[in-house]
Amino acid sequence: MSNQDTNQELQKRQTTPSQGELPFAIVHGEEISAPPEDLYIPPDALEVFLETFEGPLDLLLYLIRRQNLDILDIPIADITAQYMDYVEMMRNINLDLAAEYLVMAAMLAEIKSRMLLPRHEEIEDEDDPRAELVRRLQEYERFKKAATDIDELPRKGRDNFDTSVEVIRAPKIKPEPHVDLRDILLAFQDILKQVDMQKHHEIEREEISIRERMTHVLSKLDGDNFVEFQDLFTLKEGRLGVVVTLMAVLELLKLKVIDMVQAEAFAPIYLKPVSGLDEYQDEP
Amino acid sequence: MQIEKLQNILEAILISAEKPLSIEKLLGFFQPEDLVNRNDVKKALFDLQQRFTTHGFELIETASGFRFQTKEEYKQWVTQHWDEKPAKYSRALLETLALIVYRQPITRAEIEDIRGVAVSSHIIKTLQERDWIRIVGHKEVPGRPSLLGTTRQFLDYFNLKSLDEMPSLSEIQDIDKLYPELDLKIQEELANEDSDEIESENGTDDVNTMDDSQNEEADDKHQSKQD
Amino acid sequence: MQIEKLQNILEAILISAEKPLSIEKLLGFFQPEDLVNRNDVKKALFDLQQRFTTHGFELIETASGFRFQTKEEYKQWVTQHWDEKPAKYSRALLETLALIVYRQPITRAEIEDIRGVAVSSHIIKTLQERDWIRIVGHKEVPGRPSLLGTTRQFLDYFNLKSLDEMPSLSEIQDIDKLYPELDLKIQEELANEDSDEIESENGTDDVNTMDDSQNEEADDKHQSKQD
Repeated sequence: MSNQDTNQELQKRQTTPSQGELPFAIVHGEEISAPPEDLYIPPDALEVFLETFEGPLDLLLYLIRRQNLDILDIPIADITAQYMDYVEMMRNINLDLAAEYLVMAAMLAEIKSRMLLPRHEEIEDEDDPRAELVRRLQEYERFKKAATDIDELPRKGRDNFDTSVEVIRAPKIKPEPHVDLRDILLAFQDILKQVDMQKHHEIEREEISIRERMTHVLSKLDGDNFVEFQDLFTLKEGRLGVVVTLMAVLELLKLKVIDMVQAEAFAPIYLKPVSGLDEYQDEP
Repeated sequence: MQIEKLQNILEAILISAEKPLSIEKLLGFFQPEDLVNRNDVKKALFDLQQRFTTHGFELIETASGFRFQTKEEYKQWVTQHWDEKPAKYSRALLETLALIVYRQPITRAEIEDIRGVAVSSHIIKTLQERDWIRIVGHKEVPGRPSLLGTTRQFLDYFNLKSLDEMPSLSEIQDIDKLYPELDLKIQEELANEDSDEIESENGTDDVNTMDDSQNEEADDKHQSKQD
Repeated sequence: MQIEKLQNILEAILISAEKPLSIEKLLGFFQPEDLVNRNDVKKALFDLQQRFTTHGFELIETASGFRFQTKEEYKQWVTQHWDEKPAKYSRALLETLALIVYRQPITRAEIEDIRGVAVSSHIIKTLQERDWIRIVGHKEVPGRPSLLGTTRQFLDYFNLKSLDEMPSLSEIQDIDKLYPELDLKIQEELANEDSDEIESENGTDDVNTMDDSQNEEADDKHQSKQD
């Protein structure tokens, strides 16, 4: 679509202005058959130009600011006419015209018609028909400005850059998971519950000290050593300690984990792990 | 621990860090036997900031903590590390971001209302992927639309400690206050019969006259603002 | 160009560089109008090296050029950037450990029998590598399976003088009451006072409820640690 078509289209529209409208193209009493001055650009460029508007508010702001008009006191008829011309241009070059532009066109027409009504000065509270539009324009303009402000803030990757240095590292140590004593207790409690539900009292209350002593006894028997029965007892532990050790030894014997050897009556009693039996069979 | 040693350790940690580090995170680098407390770290960081004021890079504090970065005044040289130019953001994205920054929490519909156009999903997605905005809740209206707000990463990216450091929004003028003045002006003008020219220019009815006289006033106002 | 400015520019370039930069490469960052020559750069680099001798990182020259790097003496702190968060042990491992603690010496088959599922070799290996359990003997049954027991290191880790200090089974039943304070002495006292109640509680249907509250509490604790 050429510029000419656009002009014709504009012309056609201008010859039939609606009632009370000030046709923008009649300036100084003369009909102007061309689009506004800054639209004298090739259609391709025009498209790019029009696409730079972020919507009807942005376009309106542009029209107002271009003419150094006061946003609080917009000459609504002029601006409406100019706005309609731009919208028409967008349509003529087949620009995908967002519905918002048409909604705004309707709003402008409505304001304009209300402006035409005689103003009753005696009614004090009468709103300026433009008030809502002005409010929206101002509100939009604030954020348009804020967007520029944000863009001007120094930012990472454009104004400031991360540091990147060679790092001398220590050898990596993989940390071991932490366990609370509580975790073990809870785990055991769960087991107890499961067991309670299945087999009754397979695990009964048992003195853990005997269990520990069993391990202790076994660890003393660990390796190639024969251990004399008496060496397992520590007198410092007192009677209770001795009893615990004895019970641990008996339990181990019962479990066939250890074996007891006595060469003759009243000879020293030796203990050895069952696993070591074969190796020591030939010994006294 | 000696203050010089602490400073050097903090320097080494921060210069090799990939993210800003808070005082708490920095404290986590020390063992109890290092005998370093919060105040020591705070003081050392302050001294470090001073130490680098005359350097080519600086230690700054943003929302998530402290980080070293090159100074803006040397960007023309530093940028040459990379062939690509830094990303530029579209006006649509920046305006959407500005609304979320200053009006948070805000729904997408509210953003569209103020901007006067639909907000593309692409923009919201980009902002979310950059970790600049996030959904902070839902508005209790039909459809329960998401409420958007900014993140700490947004502040970090723009070198800000908090939203308070954002430039303030411009004021909105009240159109209603214009009335008395406006009426006076029109009467004056009519009395002075200055409007002849304008009327003949447009050759039409009162409405246009009024519009144009307002224009003149607007121009006056504008000039006086510039003075 | 002033030597201070040149130094700062070089600092900014080098601190943001991903690779070492030679003097030639550094010269490439400048425009003719910067009026910087090879000697200027050389001199500035030398001064920079001096400038950083007392810092937490230094400017060093390698075969391919100059680069900043953190100092060796601070590596123990710097390395912690890359510290992995310690993993958590699985429920299966903790149950296995609990059984070894309370039922030692115990064979793997016995553990499996009680837990009702196979015990993976991996779990036993992990516990052995941690030096918490070891093979204390062999049971004289077909296959002569290993008997597992806890070690001195296990007691040390949990600050126990002996396994006697582990809560008894009855105390375990009342574990809810004992926490959050895991003070064994308090446990003992409570256990003595409340032993009647424990038994009665044991028979109720509250098992699940109890479980949940414990889990929750455990989670809380875990979180607070991460903070």
